[in-house]
Amino acid sequence: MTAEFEYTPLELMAAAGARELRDGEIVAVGLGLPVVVSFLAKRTHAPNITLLFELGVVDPEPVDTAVGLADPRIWYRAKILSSFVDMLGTVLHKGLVDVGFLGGLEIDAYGNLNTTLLGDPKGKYRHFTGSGGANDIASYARRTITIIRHEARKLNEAVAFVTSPGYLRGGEEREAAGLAGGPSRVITDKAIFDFDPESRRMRLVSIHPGITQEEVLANMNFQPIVPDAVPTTEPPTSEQVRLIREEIDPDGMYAG
Amino acid sequence: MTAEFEYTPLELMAAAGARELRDGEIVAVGLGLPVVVSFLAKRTHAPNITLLFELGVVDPEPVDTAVGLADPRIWYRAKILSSFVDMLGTVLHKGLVDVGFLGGLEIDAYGNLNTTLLGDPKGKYRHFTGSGGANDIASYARRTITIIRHEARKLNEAVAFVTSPGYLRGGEEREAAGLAGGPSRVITDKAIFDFDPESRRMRLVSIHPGITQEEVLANMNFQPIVPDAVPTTEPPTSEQVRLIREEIDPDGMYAG
Amino acid sequence: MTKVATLTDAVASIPDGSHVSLSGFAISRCAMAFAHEVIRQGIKGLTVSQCVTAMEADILVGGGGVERIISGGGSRGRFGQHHCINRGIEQGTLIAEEYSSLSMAFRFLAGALGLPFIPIRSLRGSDILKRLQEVAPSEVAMVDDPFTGDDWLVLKPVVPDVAVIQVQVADEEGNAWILGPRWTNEEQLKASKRGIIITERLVSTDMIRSEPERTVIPGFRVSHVVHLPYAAHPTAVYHAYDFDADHIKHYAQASRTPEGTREYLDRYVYGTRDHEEYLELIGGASHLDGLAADPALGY
Amino acid sequence: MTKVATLTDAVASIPDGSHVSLSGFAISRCAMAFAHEVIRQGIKGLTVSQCVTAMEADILVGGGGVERIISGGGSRGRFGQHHCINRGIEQGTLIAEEYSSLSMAFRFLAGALGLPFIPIRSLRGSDILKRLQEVAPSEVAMVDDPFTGDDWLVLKPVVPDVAVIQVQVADEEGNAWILGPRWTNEEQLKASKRGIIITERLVSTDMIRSEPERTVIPGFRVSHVVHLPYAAHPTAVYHAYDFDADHIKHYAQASRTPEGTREYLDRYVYGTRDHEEYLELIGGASHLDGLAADPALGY
Repeated sequence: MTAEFEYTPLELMAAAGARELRDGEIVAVGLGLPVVVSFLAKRTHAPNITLLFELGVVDPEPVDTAVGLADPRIWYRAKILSSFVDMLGTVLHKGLVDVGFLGGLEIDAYGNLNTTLLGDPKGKYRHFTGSGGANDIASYARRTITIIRHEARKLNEAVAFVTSPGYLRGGEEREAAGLAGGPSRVITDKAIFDFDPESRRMRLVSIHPGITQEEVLANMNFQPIVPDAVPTTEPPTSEQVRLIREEIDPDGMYAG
Repeated sequence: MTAEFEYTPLELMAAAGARELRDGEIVAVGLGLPVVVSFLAKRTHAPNITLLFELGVVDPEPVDTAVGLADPRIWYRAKILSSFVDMLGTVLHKGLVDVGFLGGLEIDAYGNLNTTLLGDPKGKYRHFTGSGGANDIASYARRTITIIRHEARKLNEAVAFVTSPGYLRGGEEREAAGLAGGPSRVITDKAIFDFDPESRRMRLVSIHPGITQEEVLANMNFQPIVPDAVPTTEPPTSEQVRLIREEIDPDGMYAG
Repeated sequence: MTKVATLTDAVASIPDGSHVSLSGFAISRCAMAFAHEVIRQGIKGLTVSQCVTAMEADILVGGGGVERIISGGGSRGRFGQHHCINRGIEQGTLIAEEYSSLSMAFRFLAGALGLPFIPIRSLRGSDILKRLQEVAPSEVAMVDDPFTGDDWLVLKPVVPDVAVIQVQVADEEGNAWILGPRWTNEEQLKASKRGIIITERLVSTDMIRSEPERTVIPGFRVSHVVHLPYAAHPTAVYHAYDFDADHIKHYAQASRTPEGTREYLDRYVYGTRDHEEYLELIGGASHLDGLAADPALGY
Repeated sequence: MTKVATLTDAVASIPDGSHVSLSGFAISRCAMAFAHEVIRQGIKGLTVSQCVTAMEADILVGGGGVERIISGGGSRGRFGQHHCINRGIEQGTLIAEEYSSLSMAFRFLAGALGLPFIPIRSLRGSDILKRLQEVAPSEVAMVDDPFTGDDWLVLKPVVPDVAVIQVQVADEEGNAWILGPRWTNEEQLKASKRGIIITERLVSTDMIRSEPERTVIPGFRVSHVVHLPYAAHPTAVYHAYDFDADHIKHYAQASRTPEGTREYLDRYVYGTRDHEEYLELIGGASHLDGLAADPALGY
């Protein structure tokens, strides 16, 4: 099957993310591309997924593009407007979140994410956003999907600060720390990764159409596990692209 | 000062209870006479007391007599309708309840209350209501007031089952159990008691008009501390009686 | 996704031996029609939990299907004690784990939040705690506060198999509102593995979306939505109908003895095929109209 | 009892060195007018807590009155980072106790419920926890679950001196409603020793009594009620007014440097005597009318 129409890298990523969601799942969503991913899944193969936003918003139907979770545009026509304790306590901490979406300043070879600082935290450094709900979601969503730009400075052997734990330094370290679940997919604008079940090191799953394996590896500061044969990422369908452009993100704010 | 009008024992008890409440206090109320007591205080010297009902009701203004806390008649025109966690958790357990009202099958010489069973819990016995919020209120309201009928079977040296702890077996036992506050007054239809600050044994404070000390003691299964001079309980004022009969309990369901 | 189901099917989803958490409080919002159908279907060995015991728990015990009750105690207020529950406890046929209101509320809250344990200041020094240490030693423990060194009683969370919540308003997904005080219903539902909602009114999801601050029951926790008006009769549903005082007195009198209880069940539960027949038997529409709530008063 | 007060008096009730918990989340329901007045009155040495950092915390830090911030992190979303907070952390002039959203929510909840500690599964294995063990070693500990033997991280409750909550609707006693998601505002208020309510609309207590299920702020916890429309400008108040994107961008740009922050404060805070003068300065009624929320959309 070949895609005979134009699509952007973000549209490809959105479609790849949507394929990771199964109908009926409970999904913790952050703003940005995960919103497009989730609504795309909901409008295609997974009409019964439940979307949670950490501040206390369930299954909204936004008609305008929001600037953040604190923007009432993203709350429009929600089924529930409640609280952090309700979303992250009675759903996430209770163990009911199937999938959480994460992003960050950088991710490392074992899926640990940094949203807190760059530089040397003992010396000169720049401080950024910190955790919000990311650490919570990373700690016990059944699986997490990270969407991140494919740039070497964002893909490092070890992050400067573990805001949201992945598999820590690999092997059984995550379980030993008392954490459940764990990273399942990393989706960049060049490739998709999962994690080796033994070593828990990041592993190349597929490479996006038009990208070479050399481009993927040259833009990473660590060496992922590379299987002998790496398939090409399935492109979005024309219907997926239409939904994104016409209905989900008509202003192109998230996936433009 | 003499009262030149008729009043019932329950009206006297209601007035005596109301005198125990100070303006601005937060009061945990059960159904029955405590409702009359609290509204009487609120309409006279303590307009700013806050009334809490454990199931999640704050400051209602009932216009019809209720059969219990679960009767919507007692919720009418509440300022808050919420939950047990809200009332007993964020107010009582947080340490904000000044006064709690209690009642029971029997009370003992150290203010322990039984609302659970009569007879021998190891053998033949009758089971009754259990705790509800009574144990919680008894455990950490700053002070509790018990209203109980003055009958020997209800006033015992030790109760068959400690549902709601008073001073346990006296002295420092209550503090040693990790409990705050404690019983401050017991109001019967014959007398008012408090608790000796050292021994924590029940102590006669005043005897109601027309009742003799012999009648008080003859109808108790234990000997309270009796000071040399025991004053007569102050009777209700005519205005208090009018408020009870005309406005607070016109059907005479609670204080009739 | 619609979860609208018949009461029969919703009840049939509950296996023998389940732990069922019930929404009633004394004489309000009791899942009566649900309890009747459980008795008709002969479901056995149930554990029942609720913050304050209520009429649906009492009749379930009277029907013989309850093995254990976990509650903070309770009565029907001026309508007297729960005779079936008390008789079961006195005769040793019903295991009672008795707490206080707050300790039940905290146990449900801990269940809802996925907490492994929750500290509480209640129960210390009481015979309630002594008895729990005999009846349910695995549910209570002491822990040192790591910040102060004080010792604290901690309670285990309650995680029922299913919460059965009688509400005023729900949509077909199970998103629901509770009018009036919610006692511990929100915590019970969120502590449970799933929920069954019995609703007086079935509304559109658009209606739910119009006041989303009121949605205390999330549809994604619900397996069945049963639309069944007057399902709480003879107990009250705020802003729907008042309690039926005469019928409650009738039950109170009947349930004083095992024989009376049996006669009541024969007539009102086994003697009716379903809730519709029950409503006809207790007087039908004209009787129910007399119970309808005054819109201003809510009862 | 009326607690209606001027903003000046409400702010003057806060001593230097207080712990103030703030209601904002990024760019919504931030207590901006309150923060401005704190800066005008020169209150110093504050500890500020909030679940997700927001604009009123950032400007308070920019104003120099904040010594310590306790939060789950945060930014202004597409309007960028909180520059004053981040600069303070980077330069070591601001002590930051950084948690996650849920760990802050649980700390406020524990404070609200009078719990001595609360167990949580978050933070384990992260550098957030490592840093907290350096910055705030007295706030985190490990406890063995007495029921399973598992080890659990426990957090200490947060008990602020005062919560400052920006709401849409309150009465003169401080009973208040929050429209839209409440993030952790209810827990913050109930954890605190007292509350200051800043309200867009002041309504009668009869109105509060008409929908008592909505009262999430109990008046008996509140010391001051300040009726001050547009008190959250330039941030959004759901169902009242939208955020002022241009003004937020202006602040975002100004706050990139200490000099720019100083200029912003000189013009908008020190340069105005009170909130009324501030509103005139940013464009007065005609500008504010353009921000008024669409009743159907809420923004």
